[in-house]
Amino acid sequence: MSSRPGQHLGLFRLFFRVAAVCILAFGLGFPANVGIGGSAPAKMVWHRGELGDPGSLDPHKATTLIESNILDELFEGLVTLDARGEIIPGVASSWTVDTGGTIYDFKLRSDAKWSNGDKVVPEDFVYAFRRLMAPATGAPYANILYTLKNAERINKGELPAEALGVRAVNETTLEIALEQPAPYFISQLAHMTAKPLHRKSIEAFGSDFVRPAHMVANGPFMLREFTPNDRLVLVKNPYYYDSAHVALDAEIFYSLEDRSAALRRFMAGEIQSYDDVPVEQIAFVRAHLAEAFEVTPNLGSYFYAFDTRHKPFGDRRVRQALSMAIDREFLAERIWGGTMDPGYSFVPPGIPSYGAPATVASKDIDPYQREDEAKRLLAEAGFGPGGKKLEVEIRLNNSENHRATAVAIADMWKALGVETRLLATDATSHYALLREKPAFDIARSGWFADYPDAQNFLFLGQSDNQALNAASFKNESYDRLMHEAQVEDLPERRRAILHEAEALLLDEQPYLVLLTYRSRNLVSPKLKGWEPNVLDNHPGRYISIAP
Amino acid sequence: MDAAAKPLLRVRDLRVSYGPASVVKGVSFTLRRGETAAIVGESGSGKTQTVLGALGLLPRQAVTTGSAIFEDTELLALSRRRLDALLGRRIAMVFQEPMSSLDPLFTVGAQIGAILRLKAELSRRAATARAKELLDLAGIAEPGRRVHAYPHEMSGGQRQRVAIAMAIACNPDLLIADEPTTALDVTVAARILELLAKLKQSFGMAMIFISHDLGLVRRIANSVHVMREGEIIEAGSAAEVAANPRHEYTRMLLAAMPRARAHTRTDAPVLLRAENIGVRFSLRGGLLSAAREIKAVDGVSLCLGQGRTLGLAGESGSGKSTLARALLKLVPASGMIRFDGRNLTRLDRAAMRPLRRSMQLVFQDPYGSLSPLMRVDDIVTEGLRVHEPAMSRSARDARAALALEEVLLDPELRHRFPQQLSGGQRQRVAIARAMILKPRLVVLDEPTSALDRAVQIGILALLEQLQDAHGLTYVIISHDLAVIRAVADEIAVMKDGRIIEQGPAREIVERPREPYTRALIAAALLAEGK
Amino acid sequence: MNESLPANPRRLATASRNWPMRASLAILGLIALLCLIGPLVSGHPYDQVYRDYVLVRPSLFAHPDAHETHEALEGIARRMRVGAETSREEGGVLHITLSAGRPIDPRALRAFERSDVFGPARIVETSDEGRRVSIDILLKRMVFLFGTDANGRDLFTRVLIAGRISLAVGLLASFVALTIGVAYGAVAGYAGGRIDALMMRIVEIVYALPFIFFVIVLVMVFGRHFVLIFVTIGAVEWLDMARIVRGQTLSIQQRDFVAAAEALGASAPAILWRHVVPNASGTIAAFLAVLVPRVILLESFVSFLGLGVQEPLTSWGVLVADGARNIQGSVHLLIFPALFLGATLGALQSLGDAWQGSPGTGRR
Amino acid sequence: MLRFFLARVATAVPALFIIIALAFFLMRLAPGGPFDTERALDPEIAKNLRRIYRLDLPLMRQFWLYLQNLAHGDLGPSLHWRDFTVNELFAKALPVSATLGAKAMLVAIFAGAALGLAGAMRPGGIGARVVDGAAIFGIILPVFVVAPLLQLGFGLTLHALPVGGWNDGAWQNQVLPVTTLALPQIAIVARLMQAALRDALAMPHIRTLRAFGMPRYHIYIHALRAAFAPVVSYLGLAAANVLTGSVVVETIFGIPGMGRYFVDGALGRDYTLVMGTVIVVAAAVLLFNLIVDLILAWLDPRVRYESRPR
Repeated sequence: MSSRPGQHLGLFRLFFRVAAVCILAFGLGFPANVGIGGSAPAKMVWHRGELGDPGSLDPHKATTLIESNILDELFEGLVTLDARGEIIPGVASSWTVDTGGTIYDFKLRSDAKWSNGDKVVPEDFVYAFRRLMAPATGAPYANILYTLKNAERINKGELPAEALGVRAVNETTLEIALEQPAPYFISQLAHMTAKPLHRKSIEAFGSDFVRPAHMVANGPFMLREFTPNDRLVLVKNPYYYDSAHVALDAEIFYSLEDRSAALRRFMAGEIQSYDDVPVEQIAFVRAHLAEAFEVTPNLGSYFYAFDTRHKPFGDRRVRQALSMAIDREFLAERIWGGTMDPGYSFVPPGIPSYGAPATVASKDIDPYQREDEAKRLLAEAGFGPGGKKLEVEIRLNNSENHRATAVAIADMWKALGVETRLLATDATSHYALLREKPAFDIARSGWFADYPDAQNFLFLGQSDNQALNAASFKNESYDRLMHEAQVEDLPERRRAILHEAEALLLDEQPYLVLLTYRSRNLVSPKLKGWEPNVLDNHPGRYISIAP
Repeated sequence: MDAAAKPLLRVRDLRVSYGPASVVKGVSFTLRRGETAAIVGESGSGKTQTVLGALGLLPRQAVTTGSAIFEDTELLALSRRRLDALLGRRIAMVFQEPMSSLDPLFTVGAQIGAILRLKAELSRRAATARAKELLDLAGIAEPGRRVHAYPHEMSGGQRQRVAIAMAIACNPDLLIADEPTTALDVTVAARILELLAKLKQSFGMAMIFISHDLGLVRRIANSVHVMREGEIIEAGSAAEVAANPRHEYTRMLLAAMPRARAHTRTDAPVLLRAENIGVRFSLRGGLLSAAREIKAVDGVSLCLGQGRTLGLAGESGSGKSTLARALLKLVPASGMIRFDGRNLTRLDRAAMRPLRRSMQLVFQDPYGSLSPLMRVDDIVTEGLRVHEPAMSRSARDARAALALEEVLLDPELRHRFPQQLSGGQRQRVAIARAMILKPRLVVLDEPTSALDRAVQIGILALLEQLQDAHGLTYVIISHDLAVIRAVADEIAVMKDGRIIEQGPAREIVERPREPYTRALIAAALLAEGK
Repeated sequence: MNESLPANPRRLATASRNWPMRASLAILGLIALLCLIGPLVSGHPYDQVYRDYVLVRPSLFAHPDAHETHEALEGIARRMRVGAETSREEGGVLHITLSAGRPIDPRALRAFERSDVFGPARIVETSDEGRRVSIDILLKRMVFLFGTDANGRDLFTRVLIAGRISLAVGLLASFVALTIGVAYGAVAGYAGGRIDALMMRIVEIVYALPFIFFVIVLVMVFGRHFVLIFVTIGAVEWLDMARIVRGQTLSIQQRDFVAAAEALGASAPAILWRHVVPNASGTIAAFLAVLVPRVILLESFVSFLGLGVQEPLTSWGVLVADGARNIQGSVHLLIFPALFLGATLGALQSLGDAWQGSPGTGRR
Repeated sequence: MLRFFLARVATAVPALFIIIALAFFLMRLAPGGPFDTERALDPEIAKNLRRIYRLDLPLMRQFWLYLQNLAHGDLGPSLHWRDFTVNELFAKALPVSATLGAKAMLVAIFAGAALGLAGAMRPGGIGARVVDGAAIFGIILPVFVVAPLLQLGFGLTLHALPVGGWNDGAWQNQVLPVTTLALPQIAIVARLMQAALRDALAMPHIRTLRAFGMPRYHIYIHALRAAFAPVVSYLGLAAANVLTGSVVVETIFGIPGMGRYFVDGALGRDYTLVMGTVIVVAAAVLLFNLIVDLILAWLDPRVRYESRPR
């Protein structure tokens, strides 16, 4: 380390040597460009951009829509969805229900196979459902299938998993017993929690069974590679019973968090679809990418929850007044660029078993009359000229669109003399707020259907729904109606009861319905077989790519 | 004309200017082979600018005109490349600051070797061998080992020797020495001067010697050129100029220190007594390296009567300044200190505060001891703020004016910043700051070292006058025995943290016992030309 | 003793170097003035939503143009459920005939007042039993110099309001950093020894703590009030300041005037306050000129993460981050805030440079 | 030298411990938990989940357990990427980030040093002005503006390079992210280099070299060596700056690096993931500073004799 005479030249040389080595390393550090998809020499590949990554590929640990979409590709339940999002038979070729509506018998297809060639047997479902309910699994969405007999008590550790109302009658028949009749049960079976699992691989690899090397799937695709934040590669499952009709050789999911960057990648042709469009750029997209822009109604509601436990929002008149003053068309058209529908009902339109939902009473009144009425209601409640000034704080999770919506609403409420503050927090803090429910004024929220049934929306107003009733709404007649609907097995009667419940909910306005979601997709015209649908689910099974 | 008579360097009407400001205003001189020419002047007189200008070494902004002919070559007309070929080989320089004129990042061997390889075109191996020889010639012990040392591992004197070794590496015809000894201790300076004289002789070089010290240069120079404000005001042979200075400025440069005055009182009551004072500095070690300890002051005892002056002599690093600060309890020290009968040993900072006004300190560097951001009146009255916080602003102002008058400064100066004052004025301000509290003991740490001789004399006179007026007791610290001899009643000589000799001033000066003391005295006399 | 350069040329060199300093100061002053006064005279409140003017392009001309008038009229007619039949414009007044299958309630005309395009409507003539109404209506005139944002708010006003916030964050966060840093650094440097070592160790540890983490967590924990944002940023940025001040303190402490003050009996805080801090002020100021732009950029980074100031307030960071997302669609959303941000940062930067180069403040 | 090195390493360990503790408890101060997602969980199920992930234990106990696992090199399971442990995630992400960061730094050092050298050679000349101008531009443009601009320019307009993605690190995919990351650093390094070189060229020992008529390149070698110290000192800081930039770059270019874990982990309350990133980054910063110190010590012999530089 000590210098010797003549070191300066040495230093000079050293400098260049370091430079040379660095440049060399720089060059070598860039491996040769291997084709997209790594080692798989795939011919027809669907490059799908998604807003996020799956947190887990274990159907019992998954929670998000993206996870659900991927799991639908990997696993097939008793029923499955077609390209339009409608329920079709999956592993079960047919089923029967007993007269009480609580015992279902499913006949499994004989050609259903796992990706290692094993047959899919009823026992696979029994195993999966028991695992779902076992407390040790910690399945976050186990409660979706609390419809199964004894499920809730098993999940809470009060009964052993074997007590679950699911059993294999024989090699091809699965019997499922329900706690009580549930008209929506079949649609629940399309949910990701109702997938079969390959017992042997789980027992061999434990929680590692989700790794590409270990995973045994029974869906149209199987897992080849997963690098978080990078890509997830699915390849065609040769053992899938319908594989002859699966055109794609592979699907690659890219997690693209930055919507604008994703749009640029789509425009560059690096991805063929993306499941979101930055709202501020809708106009640009409509102008330049009209043929690739798909907007479809979605089973989702966008609403604000009032804290009904406290003044002044415990007062129905205040809630109604605030609701009346909102120009939902402006929100939908201008703020959301027409990618949302004005929301006048709590249950979004598009649920076949429910028909057209009820709507807010003030929907058809002229705007100026609504405004007068709102002022009158507020005055009655003691606010406005001569009374107190109504001050409102909207809590929202951070995103430009939520922010813009709240800003516009604040401006609309200004006309009523209401002063509005916004408080945006990071998403986790916001969801923690909705869960813990400290005293607040108004909190942004929303709901997407787990399964296409009105009950899956209306239960948000049930007072016993601790987790999800963000408004803390408590209304005995509403609870009674919901209970009646639960046990009613005549579809017509049930629909009428639910309609009555929704009308009550819309009159009470614990939730200020603003918008109905529509899904925004960028879909390359080359992508064939992509059908818009309310669930925004697009199975690769039906997709092919034009050259 | 024979070679010896032919001028080696002829400078004619050399002018250097920076924009409108001219710093050298038509300097002319001639240097013959083997001769030494001295350029003398105070700082800022343009001596260095003259030489650097002639060699094209000034920064870009500088405009140099006139003529500088080296042998037959006009230096000012040379291209950079041809000039570079001349520099280092035929003309070499030694600079003032041995600390910074060597590159701290390279070994001295590497630096000498580079010159040998690039200038004398020696091979790497030959250069290393020659570097060792040169270090040996320059009087560095163990050159074989020292060749691998970094500059910071060497003392100031050694570094200057390295710089000299670099300068003589190519056997130049002309050596320019720019204040080569100013930054060094007197004893070291004397040896460097000897070395230069010896090398000049054996290499047959001509030399330009730049210095502010006329007393010093007349010993070694053939001719002397006195510079002031960019002009040569007096020139002639060294002996002539020294013996018959024509210009008043030259006379001032030559002025000698006043002789010691005879203090008669020896029975004065004791004001300060220190016993077995020790100061240690520990160099903090890392986690794994043990802390090292340096004894800066080691078992010093002294005793000083009221109204008397103690001179502390010694070279830099001998611990005099540390001792002074220890006496004032500004650094933690072991041992016992009594001031005016009070034992200070156990007093803490707060308890010391009231005593502070009786004991004051004046520093060497008038540039560093005055806060550059405060006006003179704020500086002078700082002690009043501490000790008489109730005093009104106008009363303070009046006191500041008085204090400045007492140190013979125009009271109007109190509204200025230190940068606007000359060195001597600044030192007077520093003295005023100490005096405003009417102290009884004043420690003067090299109060005159940074000043020109004439100013030194004025300051010493002022100190004496103040002492007589207020019955002050002084501890005066200097490396220059001439200064100490001029004012001290008693002298203590310090070396390596210890007092090696102590006694009445006259006795020490006239009959020094220690060889070290003798060397100090010799150096002081050399400067005075005795 | 020989200074290689006499005093004069040095001053000369700085005089010629002074113009960037002056230009920077002028730019900063202009921007600050605009931000202070602009929102008051722009004619648009910063949080006013013009529903009819969403994402309007920047222009010097007044709105509405014919197309916008038509669009707005259509919209109102649709909402009133009437047909707007003929219309002609005359000196900023529009003549419209409304017709419907039922009598038109005059109250419905309020819709015109509510819009951002029209002023109050006056009924000229009612015919056909109230099913046909002719009205005169005044057109409003608005100028959106920089266009409007996705909410239909005037970008000019918002850029200036954002400037207030950004400059405030820059100055206040730097002030927080300055206060903590100077106090911490000066105390550490002056105390020396073990205390200094310990204090500097703490700085080193906080240094290694990734500051994004720090900022995110602090913003999450303390909410997003804009005061808290600059406190948070200041709390992160004081480290460099502490180091620099400590270094300065160490070297200033060596200087004799500090020892002189000690000899005079001045107390430690007095010495720090009267001698150490003022003499370090040049370096501190030079660093501050670097720190302020850094803080503004940091705020914009926090905004990129979506943790910036709350609506309806905004900052340049928020606007630039939004604009960068919109770069393809509405480039004006990026250009104007970026211009202001860039000019400010650039001016501060060159101010810092000029400062560092001038005598007596930075290096000597 | 060895002692110096060991001393630095020895002091880094407690520093790292304090950072871990600080991060651990700070993170728990943030409202919400890892299971607060869009769809609120059933309270019973949430409780069950907390038990499974041991989040129901007293905080001190959790910390102790975490430290125990850490001692075995186990950073724990990720709470968001529930199929992976943090170690597994980092095994893939760290090389990506390190590659990007290292390349950006190299580009910054060489391009910055070259620009700085050009600027310092002729102060006031065109080179210096270009450096000044470019540097200011590089510093004031936020990364999240540069990145979309590059995507638009090189990806969409010129079709020369991919707009995003990592593609197993193919060089085409690295060019834009590396450029984006390096730009501000180039600017800073160039300015530092220029200033340091100017200072170095004004030092007395350089004047000595001039006075000896040494060739220009020789003078520059001496000046460069002196000027490297401030540039090298900055590199420790630059490592942290590059990390900040990489958060943005990875998000916009869709690159599977550490930066996104950092932000996503913190925002999603993925405690183990955040702790992992903090530890890795803190260790990297400490390591980098150590390397910088070693380089400084190597560059400047005076430092070697002091136990603590700076």
